[in-house]
Amino acid sequence: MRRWAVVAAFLIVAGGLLLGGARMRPFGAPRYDLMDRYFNARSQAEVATNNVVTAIVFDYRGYDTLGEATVLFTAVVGVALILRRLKR
Amino acid sequence: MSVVVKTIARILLPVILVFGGYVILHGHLTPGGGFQGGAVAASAVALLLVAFGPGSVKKLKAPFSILEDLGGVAFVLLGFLGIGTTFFFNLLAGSGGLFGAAAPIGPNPGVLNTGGTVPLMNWAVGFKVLGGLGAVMVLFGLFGGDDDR
Amino acid sequence: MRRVAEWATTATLAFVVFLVLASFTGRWGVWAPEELLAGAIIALLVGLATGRLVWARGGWRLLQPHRWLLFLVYLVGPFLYAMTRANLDVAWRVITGRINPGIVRFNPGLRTDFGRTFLANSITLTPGTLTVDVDDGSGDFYVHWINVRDPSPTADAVCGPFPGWARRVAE
Amino acid sequence: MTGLIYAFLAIGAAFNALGAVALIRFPDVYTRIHGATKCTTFGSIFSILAVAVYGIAHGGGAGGTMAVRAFLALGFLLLTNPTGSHALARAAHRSGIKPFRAVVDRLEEAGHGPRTTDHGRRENG
Amino acid sequence: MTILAILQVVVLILIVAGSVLAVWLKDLLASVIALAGASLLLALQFYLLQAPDVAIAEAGVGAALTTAIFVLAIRKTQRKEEE
Amino acid sequence: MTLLTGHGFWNPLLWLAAVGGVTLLALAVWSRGRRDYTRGTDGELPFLSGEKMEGAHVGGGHLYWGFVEGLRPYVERLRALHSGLVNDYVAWWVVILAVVFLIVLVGS
Amino acid sequence: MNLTAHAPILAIAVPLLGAFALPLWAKLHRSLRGGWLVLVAGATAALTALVAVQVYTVGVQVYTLGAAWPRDTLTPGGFPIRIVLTVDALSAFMGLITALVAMVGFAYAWRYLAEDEGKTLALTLGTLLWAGMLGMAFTGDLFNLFVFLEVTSIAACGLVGYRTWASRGPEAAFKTMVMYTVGGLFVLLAVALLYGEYGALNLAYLARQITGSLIDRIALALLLGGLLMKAGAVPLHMWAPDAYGEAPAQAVILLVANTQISLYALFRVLFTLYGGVADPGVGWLVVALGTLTLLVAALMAVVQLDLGRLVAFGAVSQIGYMLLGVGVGLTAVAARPAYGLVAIQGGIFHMLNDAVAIGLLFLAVGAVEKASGHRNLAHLGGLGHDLRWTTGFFLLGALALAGIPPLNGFASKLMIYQSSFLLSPILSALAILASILLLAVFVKAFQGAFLGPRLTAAEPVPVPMLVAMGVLALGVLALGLFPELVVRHLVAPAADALWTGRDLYLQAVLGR
Amino acid sequence: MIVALPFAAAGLAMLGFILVCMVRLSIGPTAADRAVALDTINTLVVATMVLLGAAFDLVVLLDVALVYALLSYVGTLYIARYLERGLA
Amino acid sequence: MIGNVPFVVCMVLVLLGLWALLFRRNLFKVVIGIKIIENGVNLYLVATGYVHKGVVPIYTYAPPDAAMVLPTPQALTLTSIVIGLATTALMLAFVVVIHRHKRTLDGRKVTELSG
Repeated sequence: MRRWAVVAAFLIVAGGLLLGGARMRPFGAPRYDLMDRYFNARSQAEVATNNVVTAIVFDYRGYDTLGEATVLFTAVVGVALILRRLKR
Repeated sequence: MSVVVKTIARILLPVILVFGGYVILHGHLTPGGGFQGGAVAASAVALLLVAFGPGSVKKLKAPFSILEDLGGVAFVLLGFLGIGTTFFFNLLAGSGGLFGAAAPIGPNPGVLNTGGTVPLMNWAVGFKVLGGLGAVMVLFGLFGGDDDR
Repeated sequence: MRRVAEWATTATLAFVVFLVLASFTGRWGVWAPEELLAGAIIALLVGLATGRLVWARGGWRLLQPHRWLLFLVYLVGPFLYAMTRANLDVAWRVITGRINPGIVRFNPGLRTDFGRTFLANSITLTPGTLTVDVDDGSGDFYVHWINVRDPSPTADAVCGPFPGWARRVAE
Repeated sequence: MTGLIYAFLAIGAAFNALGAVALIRFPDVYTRIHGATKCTTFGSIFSILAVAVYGIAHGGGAGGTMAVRAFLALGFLLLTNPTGSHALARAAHRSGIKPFRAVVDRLEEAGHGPRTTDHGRRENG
Repeated sequence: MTILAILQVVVLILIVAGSVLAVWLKDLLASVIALAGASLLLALQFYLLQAPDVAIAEAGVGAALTTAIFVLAIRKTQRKEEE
Repeated sequence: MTLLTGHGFWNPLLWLAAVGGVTLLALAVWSRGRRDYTRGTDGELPFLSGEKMEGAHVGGGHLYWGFVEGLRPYVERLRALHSGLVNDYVAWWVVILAVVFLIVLVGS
Repeated sequence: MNLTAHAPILAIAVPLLGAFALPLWAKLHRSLRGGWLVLVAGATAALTALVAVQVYTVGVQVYTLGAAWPRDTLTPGGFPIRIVLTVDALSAFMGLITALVAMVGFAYAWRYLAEDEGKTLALTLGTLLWAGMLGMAFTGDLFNLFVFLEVTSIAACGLVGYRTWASRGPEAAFKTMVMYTVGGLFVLLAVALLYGEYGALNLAYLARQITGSLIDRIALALLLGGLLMKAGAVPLHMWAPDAYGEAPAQAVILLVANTQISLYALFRVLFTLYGGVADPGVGWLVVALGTLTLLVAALMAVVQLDLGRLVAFGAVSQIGYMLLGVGVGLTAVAARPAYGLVAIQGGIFHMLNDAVAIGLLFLAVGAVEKASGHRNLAHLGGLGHDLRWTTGFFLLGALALAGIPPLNGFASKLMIYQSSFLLSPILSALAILASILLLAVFVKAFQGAFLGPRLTAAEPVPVPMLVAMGVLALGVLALGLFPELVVRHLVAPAADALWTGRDLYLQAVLGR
Repeated sequence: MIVALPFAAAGLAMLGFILVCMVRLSIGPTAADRAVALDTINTLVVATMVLLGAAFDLVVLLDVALVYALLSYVGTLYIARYLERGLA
Repeated sequence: MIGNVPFVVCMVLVLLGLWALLFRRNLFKVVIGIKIIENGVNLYLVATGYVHKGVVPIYTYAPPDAAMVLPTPQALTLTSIVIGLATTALMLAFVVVIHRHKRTLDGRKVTELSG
């Protein structure tokens, strides 16, 4: 009984998500006029890197990368904390 | 593992590390960057662990965690470098000094000496990822027993 | 002294690998000077990090240049031939399904790690054979033979001229 | 040049197909490793050679880099593939998988056979 | 349908197949192997979508590290899924 | 010092003053009570089913037992939902997500 | 360098730097670690306060990372491409809460954590959690919000699993981690949807663009799902009692603050991002979830015998009050009657009150556990003889949380009761009922643990822990006795930022 | 953008072979069989990546193939070492 | 050309992972489900940035005058992959420690914290 309720809820969520996937902008024709045209056109001049992705990762969105590095650091500290050898 | 695997691991370890270094070094020119190169280099730790057993990586735990801390500190300090204007401002790009050459516009083979702080950040993140993922591998490998054949 | 040699050789080999990776990067030469500098630093670091491990079981004779030449000759000569034969062999067996497998033991009389590795990898890629295990002490090879003709074969019966090549190239 | 590329591609695809078929058709792990390793390595060699020839014909920095990269990938494959297969074969034997209709199994006789660990479970093969 | 579109669709199908296997198989090691395969093909899809940076990251992480951590964790715990 | 809350107000100091006044009043009433109560009699022991017990303590699990027992039918049903199973946690989340989807997509 | 202009980023970068360097200092010498931690925490708190002063006196602060000038939010094309930190009054208010909680937590942890090898790591995780919360509060970028959400998730779960010697800690941590990760991934999916639709990630820019199309609605649903999960609304709260019950006490108060930050992110999404297309259905959903939360959690607290878990359910029920208050505001946001603002003020004021009061309670429970070694109410009794201060603090926190008049919980609850009464009398009746239940629960716990004859031996509580609890107790008293000052100077601007400040927020980033 | 069609066709053929290997991955009676299938898929994916790199005529894409050729082997080794119960 | 098939497939992956989370009791399967959700989301992000006939957003040896695919989603996905790895590592550490205490991976037996 409960299982079927969960399945029903799952199906509703599935419907919503698939609808979202189907009603996106068409694959291959994204919105190009805002940030990305700027990045592709200007990153070589502004950041002097050939790789636009790296320019974004480390310059335009460097703060995200700081967050990413923090996540990794946090996870390593967490793993060290969890798998530490206990003295007791 | 058998002698074959160990020998091949001996040959491949420096190759993987050099390749990781290459990926980090050319992060602003070819696909790759700090994280990818660090992950590639950390795979060398995984290879070390699997080929030579947990005993071989026992001593690496402390160096890796220190490496990771240093990488993180270096990354934040590189962010602080631009604090004269804004945090994460790319102070070195186009300034003419180290990593300050301007990139030629348009398709080109790529010049290594470009990118401003981006290559430096690549290296900081690369060492950080190498240290962090290596430490994770070592911690997982060493957890629960020291038995090594 | 030995330590320094380990580091230096490893760093040099790493530098060679880097050079191959970074070829065609320069604008007017094959390698740009900053590439060479950065590559040297990376190779040095890698050499310092892995030098001891790489040479932990010897194998210094691999550095002799004529062995590299022999290796190339081996690659394009007997190896490629054996591989082609191996693939045709497998094709035939895939089509007919005619197999007569077993795991046999033989001792090619190789002593060094590199030699054994060389032979094992060659065996794996050549007709009807697959290295299953190598005994660390005696140097016995246990080979899965897809078409056992002799339960206790000699080295030559299983893998032809390869032990000799292995001795010449890697030992 | 184009003919060479086509020939290489055809050989490569054919042997890769053979590897995949061998994976399906052979009866046990060891023979599957035989087929898969040999054929896919050989097929990949020819595929990569085709790319290398294409790169060399292309010329210039990009083509040269392409050829060098292709040869490097080839070298790595030649180093890693047989080793991985060997490791898998050894692991299969140690986990207790008997060769299919084996005429002889010297490894089993030599006592390198499966050792039970603390979990004490054997492979269900 | 260009050949690129066909390639992309085939790889997508393979990814879904690998993921279904990863969920479906009872043997945890087999499940991890299927997950590694799915991650491999995911990298191929990134490659086809012209994202080599992401593909390298996924390759390094998915091929070596994630598999390694999963297998180590299985080794530290147990392999079969109890039912 | 008065916090206006739309239709009312709240001033803790005023409230404290009022409480102080009430306390004074209570003290005044208390001071006029019986003087013959002394310590050490049965009056200060806890009354547990008519038995005298030295050092008895009504533990946290027993305080207002009837109240808790009265709530128990409702609470037990809720407790059963807190099964501690990760899948159930996710299942509840999926149910709520479905409700949100219904409200957001269909509801308006 | 102009410190006030750079304060928003420094408030996040300094604790991150501190956390990265903390293990290094600890490897050098233990005293260096303490000094560094004090330095970093003090600097961060000061910077947060500086940001708050700026925001409350000047207005919304923006900081563009990597631009030539911090206020250069836009490129020549007229859209933001870089990450913009946008700090309005609500963000600053949340920052102040985290600063208070983190400082108290560090002071408490100083003697609370045993000096085995885990202490450095736990302190590092605490610093990272603080930095993550500040990052979530200050950011004006949707993807950045996700990144710092994950920072807080992972740091929080690492702290929850601190007690690896018992099986309950890792179990709670695993469950919490699963829920957090799934929630975070759905938030990321929503970000991907919004990015695919609008090609931008800036909150303010997206807020201008959003029209309420189908994709927008689906993204809203995903964001709601993910953030409600992290906020711990019933029935998504199941991880919360596990985590609160099992984490070390100094981490629990950070976890509570983390929950509130997730609520902040939820409010940011509902009011700022989707403020232009306000949907009463969502408002009613939030109200319903809030009511459910406060009732169910209070009922569940009644039967708990574990002191930590009991207080944890009390903490979950407080989330319900905040959701109720802001949900009432959300249903009223279209028509903008007066009670909507009061409800939001009540909800936001309750965040501060909850952080202080429940923090005090959790710290007291931690002190009890450390002093007596027990947490089960069946074994506890008469701790009041030995732990006089702790007893007082526990009583104070319990009464404040239950909303007994002169203490701080009452003022905010009164605002929520009144405004929800105007929306629907049943809501306020249920809210009051839950308060009464909580009072009963806490009186029971207090009587069982602290009163009666001396059943449990207890060691004295170290002074730093008492000081930490004392600070929070002073906060309870001060907030209770002078609610009007706090509401007028701190809470009302924060509520206005949600209620009418949306245009100011957008203008600060986008101009015009 | 596909420049060299024959390479793309060969890559598509490789994908077909991967599909065949996927069958072995799903039915393989033992874990070793599945691991062999994974190893084969690894090799085929490397070949596919190299071929498609030529098909797109982009050198930078070949780096991915290199990474895979180097690292896919590590995962196989882990599985093998687990199977022989040696991974302490 | 192929419509929105990639987006739909990504959503299918997400749902597949969610199914594993809902109906697989084994803790490892839960982690694997989360990995699959994460794969789906990452693929979705990259797919939003694809441009028909686009090439890699890297100027090194790029063909001239070709449209480049959007770089931002790739940068975001990179971050997301790291976060996924970190999450996986921590979750597996929890699983290992839980197994050390309980000697089981069955989620139904890891319910000490209930009620």
